[in-house]
Amino acid sequence: MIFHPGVLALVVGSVIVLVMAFFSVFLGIRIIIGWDITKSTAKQLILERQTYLITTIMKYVLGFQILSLFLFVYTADDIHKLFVGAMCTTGSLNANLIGWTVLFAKIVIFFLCAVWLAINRVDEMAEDYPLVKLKYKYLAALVPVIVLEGYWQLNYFLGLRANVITSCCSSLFSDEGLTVASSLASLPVTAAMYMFYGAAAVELALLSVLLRKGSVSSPLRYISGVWSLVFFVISIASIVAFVSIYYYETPVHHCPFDILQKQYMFIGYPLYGSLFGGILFSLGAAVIEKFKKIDSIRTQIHHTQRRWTIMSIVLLIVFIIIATWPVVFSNFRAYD
Amino acid sequence: MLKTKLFAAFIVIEAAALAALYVSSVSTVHLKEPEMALKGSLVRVMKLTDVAFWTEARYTRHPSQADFFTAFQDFPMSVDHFPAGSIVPPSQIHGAQ
Amino acid sequence: MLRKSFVCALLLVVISVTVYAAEPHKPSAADKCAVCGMLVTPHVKWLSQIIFKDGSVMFFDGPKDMFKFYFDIPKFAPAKTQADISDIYVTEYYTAKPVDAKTVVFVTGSDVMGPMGKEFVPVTADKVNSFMVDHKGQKSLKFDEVKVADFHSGNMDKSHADHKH
Amino acid sequence: MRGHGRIIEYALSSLSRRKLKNLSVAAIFSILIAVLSSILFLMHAYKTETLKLLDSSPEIILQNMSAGRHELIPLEYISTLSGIAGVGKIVPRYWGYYYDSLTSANYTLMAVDADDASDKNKQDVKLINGRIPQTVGECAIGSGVAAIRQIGLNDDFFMTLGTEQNVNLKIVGIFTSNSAIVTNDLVVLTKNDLVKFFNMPVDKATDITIEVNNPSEVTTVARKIRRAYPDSRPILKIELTRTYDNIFNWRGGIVLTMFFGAIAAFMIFVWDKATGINARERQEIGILKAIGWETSDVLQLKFWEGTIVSLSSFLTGLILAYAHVFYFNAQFLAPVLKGWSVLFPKFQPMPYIDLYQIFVLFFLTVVPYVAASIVPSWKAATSDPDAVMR
Amino acid sequence: MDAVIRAEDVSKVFNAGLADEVRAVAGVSVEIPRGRITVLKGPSGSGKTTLLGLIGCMSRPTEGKIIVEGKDVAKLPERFLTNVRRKTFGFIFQHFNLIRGLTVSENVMLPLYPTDIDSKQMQQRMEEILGKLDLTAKLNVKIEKLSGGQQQRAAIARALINEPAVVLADEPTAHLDTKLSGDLLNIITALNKEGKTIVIATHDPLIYEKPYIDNIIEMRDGAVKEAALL
Repeated sequence: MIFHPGVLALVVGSVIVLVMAFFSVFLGIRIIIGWDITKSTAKQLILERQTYLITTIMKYVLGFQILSLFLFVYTADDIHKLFVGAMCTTGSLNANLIGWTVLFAKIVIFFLCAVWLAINRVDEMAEDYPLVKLKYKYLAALVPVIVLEGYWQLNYFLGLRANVITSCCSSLFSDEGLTVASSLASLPVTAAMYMFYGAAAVELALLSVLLRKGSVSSPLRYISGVWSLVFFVISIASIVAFVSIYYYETPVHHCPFDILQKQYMFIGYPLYGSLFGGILFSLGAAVIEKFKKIDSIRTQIHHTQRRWTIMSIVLLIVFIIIATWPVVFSNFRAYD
Repeated sequence: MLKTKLFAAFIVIEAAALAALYVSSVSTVHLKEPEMALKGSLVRVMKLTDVAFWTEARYTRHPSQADFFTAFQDFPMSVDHFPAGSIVPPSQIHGAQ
Repeated sequence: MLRKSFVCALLLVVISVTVYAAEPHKPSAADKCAVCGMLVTPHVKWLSQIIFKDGSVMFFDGPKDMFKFYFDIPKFAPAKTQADISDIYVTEYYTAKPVDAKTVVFVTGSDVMGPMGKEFVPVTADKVNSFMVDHKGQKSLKFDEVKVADFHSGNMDKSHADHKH
Repeated sequence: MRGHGRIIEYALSSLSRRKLKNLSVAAIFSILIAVLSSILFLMHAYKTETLKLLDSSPEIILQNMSAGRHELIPLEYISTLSGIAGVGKIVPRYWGYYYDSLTSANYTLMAVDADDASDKNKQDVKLINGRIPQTVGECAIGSGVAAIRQIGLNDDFFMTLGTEQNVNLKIVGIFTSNSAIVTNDLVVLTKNDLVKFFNMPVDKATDITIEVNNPSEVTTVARKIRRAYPDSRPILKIELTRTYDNIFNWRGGIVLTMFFGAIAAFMIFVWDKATGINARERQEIGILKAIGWETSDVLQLKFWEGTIVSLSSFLTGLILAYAHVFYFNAQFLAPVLKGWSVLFPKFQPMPYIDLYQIFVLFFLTVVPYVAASIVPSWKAATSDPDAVMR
Repeated sequence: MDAVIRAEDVSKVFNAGLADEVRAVAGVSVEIPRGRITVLKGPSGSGKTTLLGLIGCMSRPTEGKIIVEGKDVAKLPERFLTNVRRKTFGFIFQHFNLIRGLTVSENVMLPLYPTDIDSKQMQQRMEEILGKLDLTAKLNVKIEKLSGGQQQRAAIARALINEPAVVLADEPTAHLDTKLSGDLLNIITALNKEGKTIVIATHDPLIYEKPYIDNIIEMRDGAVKEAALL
């Protein structure tokens, strides 16, 4: 266990999130059982009011989750010096088996919470709350993931052993062969570039077609949703493979986190911000497609989808520009 | 919107004060770089390897060079071991010869 | 004592006059590798440089890039040729000090990574054996023995897998 | 979106109508944040300065081990060590501890070798009033030692371990107090005095420092030393700094944990304050709902109330903490840090600030605060709009 | 007849299923004609305030339908009910229900705070209404500094700020003397002339005996005893 203020903050944060999530699921299950929109009983009124509480809690959970994602990355960066051979955040995450799992879990939870809020938003647009049971079932399914993430995170921190000086001899020898690898396996630069720009073109094309088609519902929505996830993975792989090295101007440093730091002008924030935002909006637009068959929210969904698709296109274009900028303008050459 | 403006002003002042403190900290660090360099050279030429924060026992003065496993290092009841015993002080018997 | 240093100084003058040896330059924070564009100051332990007879200097972030430049000067500096070079310095591995590239041996295939991955590690001749053992070196080459082919041998493959061409 | 500004305005006036309650919450919250951030600021400043300074310490310190315990190291090792490729200067160190029963303090005794050419540049040390001792019978002391013994330049300094082992030294130098972080408890004397005082054998030193020209070669050198002398313990600089990094994190973590009770108590206090809204407040929310505010509008109002309190407390707390740590030398925290050290260095910490610390603080204070106020806000927001008509 | 609001067989039960179950309104059907002044008359406890709350979308009926501008709102979730309420109704409460510590102008603008309306426009509306009600001089005075009559007028101003089609008043004269009650009625009739539909719940004869009151619904024990459209 590394006893570090950042670690403490993360553990405290995940306990808070867990308590809130459990509480909202508890309320959610009561709503699933007792909900009847056609009745005006006092009980129904109480349930209706509890939906506000759950929505509020979920918004905070999402907010905390985003903060905790950042805090996790920062903390991993702050403690990398404690491990032999760890040169940056990547090294800390490699320091034991579940470092990366925790990070991925945090990202997955971020998307899941955001999708829940998207569904919730659509649901609240209709006077008959058509999705109420569905969204609380989804919520109940979300909680195990949050529990798992908290458990993994705790295990990750408990499993960390700083390579400090020990009594009989220095750590160097007791740890031989256990050194932390700092680099990530990465794709070859050229291949990654083709893949990235190809995938980006497909993504943008899909979104523009959907924007053009307007209110026509189409299986293309689902395809674009799935493709967004594919594009997300490709984008992350590309950041590791070539965007990072052009920003660092070093062909061997693939760390996807260092770009969040001051010496790179904090460029990582707009880079990841636009990517996550863009993917989120296109994913959200795809998820709510399914609910178009419900009459009371159809037109609302059309408007929402249109807005989100535009947001998604704008954000993804920003992302692609930021990712491409150093490739075009830096005088660094990866190799010729 | 008077209250909002007052509050915004308050926050802005506080934020500005913090920013000023931050700037002053950065500039102090910058100004004291020569002093730090002197300290660094002191450490280098005197071959110092530890800081003098905790001097109550030999295992705390040079944590990097202590043998922690020694039984009853300096005081049999030194339960809070490292880096300094902030909770239980050594008994007076130990202190007075 | 005085006499001895006087002789030394005289010798130094004589040497510098005869071979026009220029002192190795110190890179500034803005100096970049002439081959790959990386800043060189973060990697001073690998710094290599080519000094031309007109006094200009090219910095590299490792002997590998220096050789790339050396073998393909028309590509990187069309106005110059190998004949214009006055001195080549590399940073010796064990002393971390600049030495004349002609006086050291370059070891390939070792587990010592430079800023650009696998490197031609410059080691003084007497330390080569020790280096080969400690760092699993494969080949040791004098300056004149380094060939373009060495970039493409299996020793350097990592950099190829990683970077675009 | 336009509504937000007006809801903030209303939140402010609603807060100001209950000045006493809200100011007390904000004050307690500010103090709590100030305490926590003082801890983090101080730890970070100490840590950064320590790590920066130790960066100048030798690459390798070689200790001799005997039966698992630290032993004096034979000087004959040096010739073998200098044969290892990549090794630079090798210098033996002579040092030890002296418990001064007069002041109940531990001093660290350290030798300079006036005859050794490699020790010559010790005379160039700048952060000292006076000079480094040059001949037998002289010493230089840290400012902490000078203060606790109430002695100054040219005074006599007497240490004894019994009738045979004692020295009487003349103080020729006192390290300046801004170097106290490394020199506070030092007594620097000549090698001959130290060897005589501790009755050390002439062919041994306390340990040996080794410089390595190329940092990437340090591990290989250490491994070779280990092979040559299996009972030796090479301590690398990187391990030293790593250990210190961990010590300060650990220390900060422990103190934070100790204060976590305070955070929890405060959150309960907040919960209680927020749940127990009085009749007038309930009436107000009822009116708001009756005249057309929706539940989510009231939730927004509550959100802004919480944000206003926590944001202003957070900023105030940070300012207080900064002033406390960097202008008032962390006076309130020193006892916690000090433990039972008699000689605690008095110096102005260098104001190293890391924005990461502030982010951690935010997570430790504002996040629990916000979480604690969700349910009470919701309770208030869902009161019946027609309640005001009954 | 053009009815703004139609209540059909509306019941409201408090504490349903408990020992202290109260049927405040039981099977009431009423119509509120557009552009008229309607009075809900009856002794205290007759259910008129509850009925006023129901037709004003303050709460939902336990049973029955309430049709506001052609839309049944009886089953609407609170979120949408509030939306209907803030677009359609202005309320004048028995106890004024002004928020102490706020100025007159703030109190009046309060209903518009959470809406999307432009702040300037809001300010403009407030000044206009307060001008009409002769309160311009008191704009920045704390509400508790005002006299009873002024407070009543401020409460009316607040009810009008969202430009409602229907103004609902619950015992508006309960805390006013005869002269002030007269002033209030003058204001109300003036509003009526501007085309606003007005519903007053009261047991004050000073109101329902006025000749221009043209629709009186008399309630007793939660039911309509007599409805007379004059």
